Amino acid sequence: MRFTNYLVSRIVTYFVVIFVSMTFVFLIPRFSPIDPVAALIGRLTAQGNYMDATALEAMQKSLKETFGLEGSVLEQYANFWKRILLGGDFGPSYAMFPTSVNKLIRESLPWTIWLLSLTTVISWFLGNIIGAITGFKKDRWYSKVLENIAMIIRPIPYYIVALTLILLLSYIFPIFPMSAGGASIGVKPSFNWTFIKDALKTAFLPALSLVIVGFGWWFLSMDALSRDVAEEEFVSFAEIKGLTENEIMFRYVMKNAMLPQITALALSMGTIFNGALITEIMFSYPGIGMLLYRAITSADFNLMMGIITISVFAVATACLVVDILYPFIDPRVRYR
Amino acid sequence: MAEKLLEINHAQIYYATLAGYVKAVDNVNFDINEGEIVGLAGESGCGKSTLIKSIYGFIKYPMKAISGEINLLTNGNKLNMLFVEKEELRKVRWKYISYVPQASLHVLNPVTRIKKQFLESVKREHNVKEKEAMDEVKEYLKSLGLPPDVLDSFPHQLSGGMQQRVIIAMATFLKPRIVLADEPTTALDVVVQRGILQMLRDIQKELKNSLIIVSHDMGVHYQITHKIVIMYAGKIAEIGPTDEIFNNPYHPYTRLLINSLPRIGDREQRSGIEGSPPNLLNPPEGCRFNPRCPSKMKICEEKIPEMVEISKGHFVACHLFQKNGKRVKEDAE
Amino acid sequence: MKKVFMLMTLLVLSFSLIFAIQLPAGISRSETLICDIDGGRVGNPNLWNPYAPGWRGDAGLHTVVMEYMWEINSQTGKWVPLLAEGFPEALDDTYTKWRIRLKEGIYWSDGVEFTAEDVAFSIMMLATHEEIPIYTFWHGLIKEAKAEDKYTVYIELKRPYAKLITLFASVVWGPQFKVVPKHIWEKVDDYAKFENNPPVFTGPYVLKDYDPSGYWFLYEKRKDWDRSGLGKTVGEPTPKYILYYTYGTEEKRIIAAAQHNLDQLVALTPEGWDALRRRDKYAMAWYKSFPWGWPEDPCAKGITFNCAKPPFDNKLVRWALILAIDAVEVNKRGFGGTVKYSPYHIPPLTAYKEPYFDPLDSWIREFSLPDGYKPFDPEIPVKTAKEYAPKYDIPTDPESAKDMFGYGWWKYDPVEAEKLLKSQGFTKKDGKWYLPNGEPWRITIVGHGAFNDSTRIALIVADQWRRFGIDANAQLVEASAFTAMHQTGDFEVSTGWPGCGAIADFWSSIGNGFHKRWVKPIGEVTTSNVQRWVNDEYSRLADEMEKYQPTDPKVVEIGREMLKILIEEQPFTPIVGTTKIVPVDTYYWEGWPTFDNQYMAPTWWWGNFKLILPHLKPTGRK
Amino acid sequence: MKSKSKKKKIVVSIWDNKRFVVGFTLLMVFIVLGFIISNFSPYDPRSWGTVPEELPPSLKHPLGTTSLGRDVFWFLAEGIKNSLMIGLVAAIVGGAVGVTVGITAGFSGGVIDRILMAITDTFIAVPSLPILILLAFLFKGRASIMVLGLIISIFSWAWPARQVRAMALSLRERDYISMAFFSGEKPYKILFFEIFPHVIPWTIANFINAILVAIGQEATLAVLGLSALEEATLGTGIYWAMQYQAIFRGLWWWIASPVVAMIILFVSLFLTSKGLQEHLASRRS
Repeated sequence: MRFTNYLVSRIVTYFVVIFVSMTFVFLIPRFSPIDPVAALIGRLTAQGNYMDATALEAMQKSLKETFGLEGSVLEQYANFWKRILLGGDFGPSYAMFPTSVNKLIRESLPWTIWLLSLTTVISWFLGNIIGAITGFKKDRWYSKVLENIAMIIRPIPYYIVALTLILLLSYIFPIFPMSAGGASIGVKPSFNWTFIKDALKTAFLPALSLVIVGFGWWFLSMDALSRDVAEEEFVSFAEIKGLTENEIMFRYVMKNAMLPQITALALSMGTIFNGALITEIMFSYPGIGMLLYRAITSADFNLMMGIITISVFAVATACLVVDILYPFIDPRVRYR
Repeated sequence: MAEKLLEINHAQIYYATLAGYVKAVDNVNFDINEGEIVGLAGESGCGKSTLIKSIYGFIKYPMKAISGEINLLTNGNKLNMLFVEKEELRKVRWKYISYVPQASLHVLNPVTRIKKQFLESVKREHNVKEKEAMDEVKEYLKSLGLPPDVLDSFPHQLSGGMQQRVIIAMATFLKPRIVLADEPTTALDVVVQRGILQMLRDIQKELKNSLIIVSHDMGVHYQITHKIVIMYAGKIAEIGPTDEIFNNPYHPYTRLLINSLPRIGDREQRSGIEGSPPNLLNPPEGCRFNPRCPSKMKICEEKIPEMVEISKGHFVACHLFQKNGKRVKEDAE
Repeated sequence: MKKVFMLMTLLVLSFSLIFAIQLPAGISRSETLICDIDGGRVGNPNLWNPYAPGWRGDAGLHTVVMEYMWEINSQTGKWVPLLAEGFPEALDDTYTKWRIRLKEGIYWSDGVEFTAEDVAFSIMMLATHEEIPIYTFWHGLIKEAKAEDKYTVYIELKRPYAKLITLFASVVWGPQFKVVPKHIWEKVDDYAKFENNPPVFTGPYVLKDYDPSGYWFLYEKRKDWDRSGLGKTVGEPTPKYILYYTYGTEEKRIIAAAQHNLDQLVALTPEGWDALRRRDKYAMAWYKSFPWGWPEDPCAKGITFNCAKPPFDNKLVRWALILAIDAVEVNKRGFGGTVKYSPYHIPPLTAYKEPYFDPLDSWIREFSLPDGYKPFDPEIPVKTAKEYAPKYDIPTDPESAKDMFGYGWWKYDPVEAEKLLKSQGFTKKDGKWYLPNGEPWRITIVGHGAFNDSTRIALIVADQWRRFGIDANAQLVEASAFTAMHQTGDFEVSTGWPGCGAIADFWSSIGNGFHKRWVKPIGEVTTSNVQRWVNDEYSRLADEMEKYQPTDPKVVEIGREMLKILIEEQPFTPIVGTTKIVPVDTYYWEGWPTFDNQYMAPTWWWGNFKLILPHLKPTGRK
Repeated sequence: MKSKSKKKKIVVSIWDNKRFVVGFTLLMVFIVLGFIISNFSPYDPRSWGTVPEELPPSLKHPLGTTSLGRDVFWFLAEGIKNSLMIGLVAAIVGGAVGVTVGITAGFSGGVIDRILMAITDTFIAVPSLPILILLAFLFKGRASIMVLGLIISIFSWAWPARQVRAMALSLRERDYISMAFFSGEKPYKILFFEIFPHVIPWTIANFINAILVAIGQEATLAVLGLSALEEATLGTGIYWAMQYQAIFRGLWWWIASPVVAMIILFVSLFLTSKGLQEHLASRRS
């Protein structure tokens, strides 16, 4: 009964959060000084596309019509919900008109998910295992060395890490030739070994950079958590019981220190849908982050809403899942 | 003659601090025999907890064994717990010697069921199937009067007293020769305390092993122990059979300790011992108790008193007493 | 120890190995030209419809696949008829009836012959179909277009329009009109949504393969390349394959070029070029040495005033602000001294020397402000030449300096600027300027965050004005906000670049563009004259200019008068021309246009890039 | 009870904590550099062309000069100040809002809790970068250091609020606090005297972490050209160096200075925070 009550009220909150978030995200760009029509005209004129003032004036009007931006903000808002609820359609992209937003997202999202879920999981595992070891055996030399390395890598701005990797592994020692896109020329996405091998190779550098940075983050937090847990009485008692160091580390320290990390992992899995903008820029990797950034710089409202909606859904769902599952993970927690 | 299970010879265990060594256990000697219940008594910070941890070989930085021996005598083998290999230590722990920590809600792993925590140690030693081990454990709990369904609980679902019982059950399941209990009842309420002590005594009777119990509460010692070791500032002040210590304490410190004990029919609050234990970084010269001693002599500030046997099995380290047990103090005054 | 030594050897070995780009089987690097994509990754690589608002031409579509009626040789400013034969012929004095002749023997890449039917169809498609949003203008202009015979198109307009050719001919990047094959397009329901994949056009290359993520596009030369407009007009384009590939950031493009995996780069910052030329001895830019870049980009960069916002509605205030700008410093810090000064409101192009700059030179030297002050400083180019002469060994005589750095610019004279401002009621206290109403003077300069020139000028000018005593700062915004803020007049000063032009007839850009009819109140959207500058005489001259064909000498005469008004009024102030540093890596291909071989401009990302292709020669390196 | 407590009584001084000493010393160096020494700059560090360009480090210019004619050392000093300011503003605002919202939600429960948590979750769910970019447009031009800190703090409070709420929920269960509630103690007194002390170690850690995150976020905004580019910050320092290809052109001092400064700043804050936490933890037990 308690669980049902909790579930119902938690799910209500979930939908409220999504609704409020999307309303917020819908309104902000419309009150910013950005305008999709102006952006498109700006792009055409900045390119030097020679267009006489009379033609520009005419174009402005007809584009507004084509983009469906004629009505009031309220009408557009109603329209937006109508389209989404009646078939999950985000409408056409403005900057890449007439391509539909759904199609653009469909093309980019798999790349993002595959790269980011892989690197998130890898760095989470590495960070947590190594962090648990160093946190538990904090006085060993390797713990100190690792902690110092992580402490130094962690604050380096990500793009410096990325650039260093490119310079080092693509230029000075060209082990991973520079490339752009998710696969080499002529290799088409499909489920065969050639493609997977190629995609792995192409994704290696961006993945490495993400793992380095992600590892630093997970490692430092796990290290700190494990240090705290290692001070707990039950860890001393485990030692008293005569368990081996490894048993204590995995069954006692890690199992306890891991709990907040599981929550954090669930949330980062949610934020995957934000993409990794700087990674995509630095490694020319296809993905949702760059798509979103382009959407903002070109005031592509529909595309922006499409991507942010997915991201809001993902993060809110991750939060929901964490809240519902947490009592199963941590027996001490009760629903409230 | 009961078998000797443990001998402590000149044990020196210090704490390393930036300011220097804290001499927590300084030159301590005594033996423990089979079937004995020994109490370690003294104020907070007298080194009794350090000593019992050292007996268990539980020596972690900044704790440091300096010299001496704490020999565990198992089947003719001698194992110096102060300087022992980790592996060796793991072999004797729980099997020959067990440790019951201070009762607290944080001793058991909060995210693992009791069952699993129980089995962890059992399986390792017995190398038996989980199911068989489980049955044995259930049987054992029943014999101790514990409901077997605690095994399926998480620690936070049990009361503090129940957790402590479970821990004692774990510690005694493998029938160790020595059980160490470090303040096993502190932080529990009086009724529960009595139950736990009863349980410890029952188990000891059953196993005929020795139990070493650390407590700052003289009442606990009175109830359960055969022999008491009174520690003060890292040194032993007095050792003796429990009733002798209570009826005929020699050391001024022991007397003060016993006097501070509430008795039935008391009207007024008993006073504690005046002053506070010394700083063990720089303990006082001579007898360490001298700054607080009501019967202080000149020699007390100059010479460390030696341990003398006053009657059979009753030792005291105080300048007031000579080997024959005659008080010297009257003469001096 | 031995292992370490082995490892070191391996590292050194791999250091010396240059990794070549991986091409699909059967395509060799030596017959492939690898080009940079101007706009980077293509969002929707399936879209090949040049009439969809979101189309992208810079990944090969308009450079090698499509062909325009007239391309432009941007070095000479002359049109090159590609699909057309000759120039449009006006059939009456009012410019309402026109005839266009086409070349014979051109075929679409699917083998169908290209004829007047296609052109007439394309024109009528634009003139009648509302769903093509960019071309609403054509509805009001075109009455009829029809094929008179197989190679002749007849066009009738609803109103007189002397500038007809500017709709059909490439002036800068590409023209509005792109001819499409009738036999394919007449079956299309919705032109705006049509993807046109694979694209069928008349150009010498066809699409072979492309990345579904939009990072690369591979084109193959048509077997019947001789039936393309280029083949008929210029000759055979050399590369068998052209690969458009975007490596991404400038750092990566530099590395790619240094590893000979990129033959041609669209634009580098002066610093990026500096980095590349130190690493790649095959890298080459327009000039062999300093100032390297191609200075003929058709838009001058500078600052723009919002003339509807006080105090910028006062031309003397504008002049004061201009005199507080040190153009030499702008050139040095912003561009490493590589750009030409641009005192006129058209870019400092070679093509403008003869019609405008030389005839106006004596006028501009004598030009004076109302108080008699002569602001022009012809010495500035020499000053810059002298600054860089020690480092790069360049001549410092006035003529060479003029070639490299333009005719001059306005004096850097804070004293005169102070005098002007004080005469307008401004006050200066403790080194800070106050408006006539006593408030401290704060200016925000809006810059375009994605365009280096615009960013740098905004930041440098803000810094200079701060030194002058105005609380100025720069706000960098993205494209979407930049244009919108201009359109609604939501800015004070910006680093927009309205001063564009490539042909002597600048009517379609700053001519009509600065007509007072476009001015709207602040808050309302206007697409042209965002400076909201109202000048009756200028508008009258613009109307006058509209009446003449672009090639008419009258156009230039009127143009000079218009420039004089702009200089006096300064609704916007170009500071420097745009120098594009568009290097090539000559490891695999040579024969590129350079300063010493000016057959074309290095405009790789314009439609006219195809005109360069027949001049390229393989070096034979594998 | 335990003789261990004896030892703890001796190590009361935080100065015995090596991590804290190292971290705090470095931090003080940075604070002195940023808030005191930077005021003695011989030139406006933001201004272009105040010194000769592209000079390697020398006695006169300890960290060299840039292509823009700025002195790296003085720019860095000013940058450290501004980056710390951004971090402080974001951490103070974010921390204060987060703790208040978290405690209020955790202790009031019911409708207030639901509403506050819905708002908090909204700020967690909305991706921050696009909104930060859009907000940067809204703050026309005057994206000063303060404004930048405030913008960043908009997204820095939500996560702490959730964590504080969780802590508050567990604290509420403790006997002495529910006792205080039932005995009619004023809520704010309970808040300040009973609850707040328990959140202090976490608050310190969170505060320092928030500073670090904000400084990092500013650097990310900077590389996208969305920071206050005219101000000297560690982020803009890197931005300009990248813009002018400092790495490729061998101007290592230009790019290395802000990066190394960032690392040291992080290390100093990290160690200070760790040291403080360890110290507090040892005092608690």
